Amino acid sequence: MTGEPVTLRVNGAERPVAAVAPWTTLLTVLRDEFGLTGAKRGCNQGVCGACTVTIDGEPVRSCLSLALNCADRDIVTVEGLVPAGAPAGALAPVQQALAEGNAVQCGFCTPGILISAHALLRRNAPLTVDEVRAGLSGNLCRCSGYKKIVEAVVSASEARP
Amino acid sequence: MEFVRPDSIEATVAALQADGAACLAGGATLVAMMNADLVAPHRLVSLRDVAALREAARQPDGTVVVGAMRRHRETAEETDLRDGQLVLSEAAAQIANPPVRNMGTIGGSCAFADPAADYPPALLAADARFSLIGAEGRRTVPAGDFFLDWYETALEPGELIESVVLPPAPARTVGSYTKLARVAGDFAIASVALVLGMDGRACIHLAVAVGACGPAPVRRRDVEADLIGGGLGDTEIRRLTDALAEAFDPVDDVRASADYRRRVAPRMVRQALVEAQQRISETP
Amino acid sequence: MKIADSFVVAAPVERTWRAIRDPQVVGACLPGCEEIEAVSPTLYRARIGVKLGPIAAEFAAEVEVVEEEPPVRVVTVTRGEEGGRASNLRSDNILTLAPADDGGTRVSYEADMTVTGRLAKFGFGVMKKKAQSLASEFAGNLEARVNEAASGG
Amino acid sequence: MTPLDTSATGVGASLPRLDAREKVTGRAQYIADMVRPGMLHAAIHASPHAHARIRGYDTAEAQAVPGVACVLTGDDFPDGRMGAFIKDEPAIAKGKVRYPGEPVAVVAAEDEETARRAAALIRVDYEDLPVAATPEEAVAPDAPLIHEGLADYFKVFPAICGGNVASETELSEGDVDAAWADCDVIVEGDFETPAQAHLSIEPVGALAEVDAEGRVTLWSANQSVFRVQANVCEALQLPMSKLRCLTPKVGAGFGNKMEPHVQPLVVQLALKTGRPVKLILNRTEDFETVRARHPFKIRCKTGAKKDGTLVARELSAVLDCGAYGDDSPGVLGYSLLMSRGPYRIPHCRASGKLVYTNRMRFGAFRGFGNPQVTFATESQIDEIAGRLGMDPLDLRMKNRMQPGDRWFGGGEVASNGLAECIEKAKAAAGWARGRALPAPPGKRRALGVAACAHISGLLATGAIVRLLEDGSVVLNTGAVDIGQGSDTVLTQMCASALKVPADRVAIASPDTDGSPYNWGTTASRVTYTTGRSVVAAAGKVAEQIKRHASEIFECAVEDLELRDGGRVGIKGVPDKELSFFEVSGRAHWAAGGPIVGTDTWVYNQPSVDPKRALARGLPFPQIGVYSFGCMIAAVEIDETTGKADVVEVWSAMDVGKAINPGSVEGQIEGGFVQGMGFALTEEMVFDGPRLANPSMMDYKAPTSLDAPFDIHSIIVEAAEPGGPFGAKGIGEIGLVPVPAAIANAVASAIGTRLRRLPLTPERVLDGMLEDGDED
Repeated sequence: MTGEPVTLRVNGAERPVAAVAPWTTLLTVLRDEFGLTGAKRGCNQGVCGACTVTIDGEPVRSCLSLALNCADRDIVTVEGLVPAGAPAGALAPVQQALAEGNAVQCGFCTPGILISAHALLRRNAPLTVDEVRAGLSGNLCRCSGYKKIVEAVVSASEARP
Repeated sequence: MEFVRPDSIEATVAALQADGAACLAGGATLVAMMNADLVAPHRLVSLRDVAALREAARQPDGTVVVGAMRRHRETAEETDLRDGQLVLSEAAAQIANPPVRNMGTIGGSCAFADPAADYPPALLAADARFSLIGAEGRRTVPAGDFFLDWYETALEPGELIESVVLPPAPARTVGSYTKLARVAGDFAIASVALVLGMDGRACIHLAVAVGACGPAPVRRRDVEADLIGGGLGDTEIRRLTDALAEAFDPVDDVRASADYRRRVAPRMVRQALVEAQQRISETP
Repeated sequence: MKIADSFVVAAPVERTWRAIRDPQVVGACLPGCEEIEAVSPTLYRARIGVKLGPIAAEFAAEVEVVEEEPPVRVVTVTRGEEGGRASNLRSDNILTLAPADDGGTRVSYEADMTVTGRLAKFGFGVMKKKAQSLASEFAGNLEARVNEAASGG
Repeated sequence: MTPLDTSATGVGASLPRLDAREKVTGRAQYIADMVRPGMLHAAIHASPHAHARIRGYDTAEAQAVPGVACVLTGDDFPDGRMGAFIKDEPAIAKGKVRYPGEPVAVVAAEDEETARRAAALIRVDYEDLPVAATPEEAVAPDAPLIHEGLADYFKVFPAICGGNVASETELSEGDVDAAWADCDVIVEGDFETPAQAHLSIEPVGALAEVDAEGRVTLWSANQSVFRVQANVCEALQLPMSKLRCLTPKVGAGFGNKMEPHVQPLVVQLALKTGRPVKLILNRTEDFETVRARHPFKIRCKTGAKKDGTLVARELSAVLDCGAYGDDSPGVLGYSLLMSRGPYRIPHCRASGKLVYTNRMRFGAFRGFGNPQVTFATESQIDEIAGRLGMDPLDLRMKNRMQPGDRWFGGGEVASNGLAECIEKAKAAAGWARGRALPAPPGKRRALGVAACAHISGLLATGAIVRLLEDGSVVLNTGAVDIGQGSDTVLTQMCASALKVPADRVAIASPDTDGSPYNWGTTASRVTYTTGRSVVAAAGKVAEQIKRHASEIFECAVEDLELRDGGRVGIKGVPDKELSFFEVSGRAHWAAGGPIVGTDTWVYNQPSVDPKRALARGLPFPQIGVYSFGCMIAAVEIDETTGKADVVEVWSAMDVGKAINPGSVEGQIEGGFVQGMGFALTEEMVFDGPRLANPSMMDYKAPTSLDAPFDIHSIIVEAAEPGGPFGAKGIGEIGLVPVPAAIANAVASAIGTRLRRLPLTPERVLDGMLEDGDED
């Protein structure tokens, strides 16, 4: 890869890349350089939402974020939803809610959904169905019809201490 | 392709003077077009570190200056906007979806000037101005003169949108933005932005702009001016919608036919004006 | 996509025909045409630049006259290729000339255009508007040119 | 490890997906996530033309790009042809191109960017041919011939074809022409449905690797490793023994990944380069070169007596096949077979034509032609009810197929839960309150209903159940879980059949080397057909376990029973029991040999009884068992714009037995929203032969804000005698009645019958302003 070096902070770890071209997106670096393949390339146009990650706590499209523009930012992918130091195999509550709520079918949209849901859940109050529907409206799912996903996220928001 | 990340407006303007330079704002449009091989700028000038572009501020007279790098989510939640200025936050809240609203910026969206985008009609209805800065200095362009043609604006090469300036809206005006789209977050089939003020039954402020019905948002100030001071019943609304429809030049595209746009936009304007009057009458 | 329109120029059919069959006149009237050369009486090569907002493309185009009936009808095919970007353009054009009431000529055109590759992925509706506006710009230029020649000569 | 709630695991429990944990942690591997050592990346060069002869290629510039390993064109591929019904499709365009987007050349390079750049540099010399963009153009007298060799192509059924007509089918019962005279009311109309994109969020892709002996291993996004194997080998003229097909996780397939896409291309590249090659299509390529739901034009006529008794139906359909046959003859045949609906209509005739065009190929898509036909037929049931002043649900109830009635054509129907579906949907939706519902100002709301049926079945299946040394179990079926959850469901069945907890059963990933043949994950068939094999194979394991136990206990096999937790014991003697560990140990080390149960079968009940019906050109002689359903939708119309939204849905579906109720609901909910997209917003728009909206920006499927949250799944269980635990399929039927139910609700709200999908704001507004022909 031609370009300039950059260090990205992903899931709490500083990860250097020797050379990144200006047009290379964060999604490409996550997948091809770091092997973090949780974020998916569904459309490469910012529509489907399968590539959603958080940058500085806010869900964004990694396919529309240029890697060089992401230096010094906190990037979290689905692989980073479980806090570092948690026991092996631990799941974040929202991951558990989706898994147990039959809200995962083919699973291709799931990482993006989880990131958007995770950002919603950082708010304190329990979430309403309509808040979750609005909050997930940038993540297309072609399998589930959304109902079980919305239910799972609402239940995760109610279960929090 | 080269990538630069200046940290001041001056340095940004300097970086933009190169041939084939393009501003990278939120990336929501530019990177999508790069991914599709539609554009390949020679130099990407990232605006992320230019702090001055990210602010929004309300001045004592009620003018609100929105920095070009304000993201849609911030504009949707902007507490400095009041009365009729809220047309802008209503529009911002309806752009795309949450992750895209966390990325996309008002400057980026306006510079791209998609004819079906949400800001152009809202800014036109709010009588907003663009503050542009280039090698020659600053200039101000009213929104009505900024959006020129399909994807074309008054921005000159090497020029940057610094901010969007919303003048104070008269007290007790309401702003509203109504959008018809195939699904949530899609670009508009047609949209209506309006700012309305009523004194009893008399219309004291009227600005209606229609989006996605031509290369630029459509507004008929001449007819609006005629309607000021009078009532705003069926006949008056009809005068305005007829005049607007005359100025439409919509496309046939995958979202809808031009014919439908011509027919539905006046109905949406009527409905929006009726609802806005109701809102005013219900506000103590 | 199909576009069609007509316009009137203040010159008789014969003179209008000559203008239309003169590659230099056509080249000068065609928006974005950077150069045009006649390879043979029925084949021209041109470079045509097209811009739509931030998107710019340059096509190496060939215009082939496939059928003509002087001075009333000419059928051409334009094929354009954007070097190395895998975008192609094809337009089947029919131009007809007919005497207009005031001694002028009514020029009618129909074009069936196809754009493929990267440019085809962008704004289908707006592309058609752009094609229409280029066509009417061309018509305006031709009209001005022929009228100018008519009044001058 | 955070435990998932797996307290209940057997048949009837909503056990979480076996792969839920790897999917929520982002660890699940899909084709694009796979990497092999030394792997090359490929890109296609697609045809810009709809129909053109290929005169030559110039690949020099592409070959010269640093990092390019290989450029192949049609000249570098064998002459084989593939196709589910008509072998009409080469692996890559050869001699001519037949649709825009058809792969013409393919490049392998060190990275994807280089491959794409090089692919754009390939020059192809084309000679334009006349184009037939629509079925109307393609059957015109002077139409260009799309497949000159059609007559000589190998076909797997006696296709009636010629010119650009790929297949003609007709099915009839009774005397339709005479029956119209007995009708008091006749409705007749033309219906039209658009192409719908599958829009799996995962674009298609494949990865091939060659070993030192020249044998190829192929991973791909697919719905059947066996169909992939057959297609690739046909196209590339390879012995099937030279190709092993495997599957990673599949990011959903709704029919689009059943037949091949890029698999033959990567296999040929791998064979030529000797290196692993991966090719992932981008979204635009996926739109243009994979496949989509067929556009249908349907003429339909239905007649009834004054009392509502249905008498006759005539339906004719024209399907745009696109450039290649793919699954299309099957879609045509199946749609006609479903054209009577789940009713008693003594006189029926259905006929149809499948026409090649220069558009992208169309193929299987959830519902397989049934949603299109049901849109027409169920609209007409409502029209008849309107004309007779009858309640549309009463009319359906009156004419419904009764238990024991046969399907159109004479096929036997063993289980029929239709009446229960209708009654339950009616009660849940509060149908009795009237079809017009209270609505907010500026809106109208109404209910609409549609009933339907669908099959589950078709072709061959198998299962191998092995008891491991420690008494745990491995199940191997070869059925690809495309995200719908079949691995979980089959595991639950196996676990219940052997009375072990589900976590003691592992399910093997499909492998053409080691799995029994499975035609594919399609036709709502895995639960029913594969489940049946699983139960049978598990039964054989149980027999062997009992035989060992009978030898150890010296008792009769009949006196033994399986007990929960993987034990076998003597009936009525609680402490006389052995664990599977003890039994399997004996089998492995001492007597009898390791315990393996195997079952294979092929669905063989005839679809047509020649004594009752006349059939011509029907591609499926043996179709499957029938499921039934009834759906009611509450739709809201905006009076200003005409935009229609669904606000609530009640969907009652007869699944025989819900093996995993949570998964059944997932199929009903997901099928509903996909059907709602088809009904309201989704349309592949064509500019002549070219797709004008091949992007997610321009093609719109419902988001979480467009889909109603209140989707009520009502599970009806009319046990299928031959089904595993009584189960039949649920994969497709939930989508089938959706467009019809929504259209019926819209008609009720606006007073006008709309016969063309999607029901865009424009069409609804026009209908509302016209306020025309509906009662």
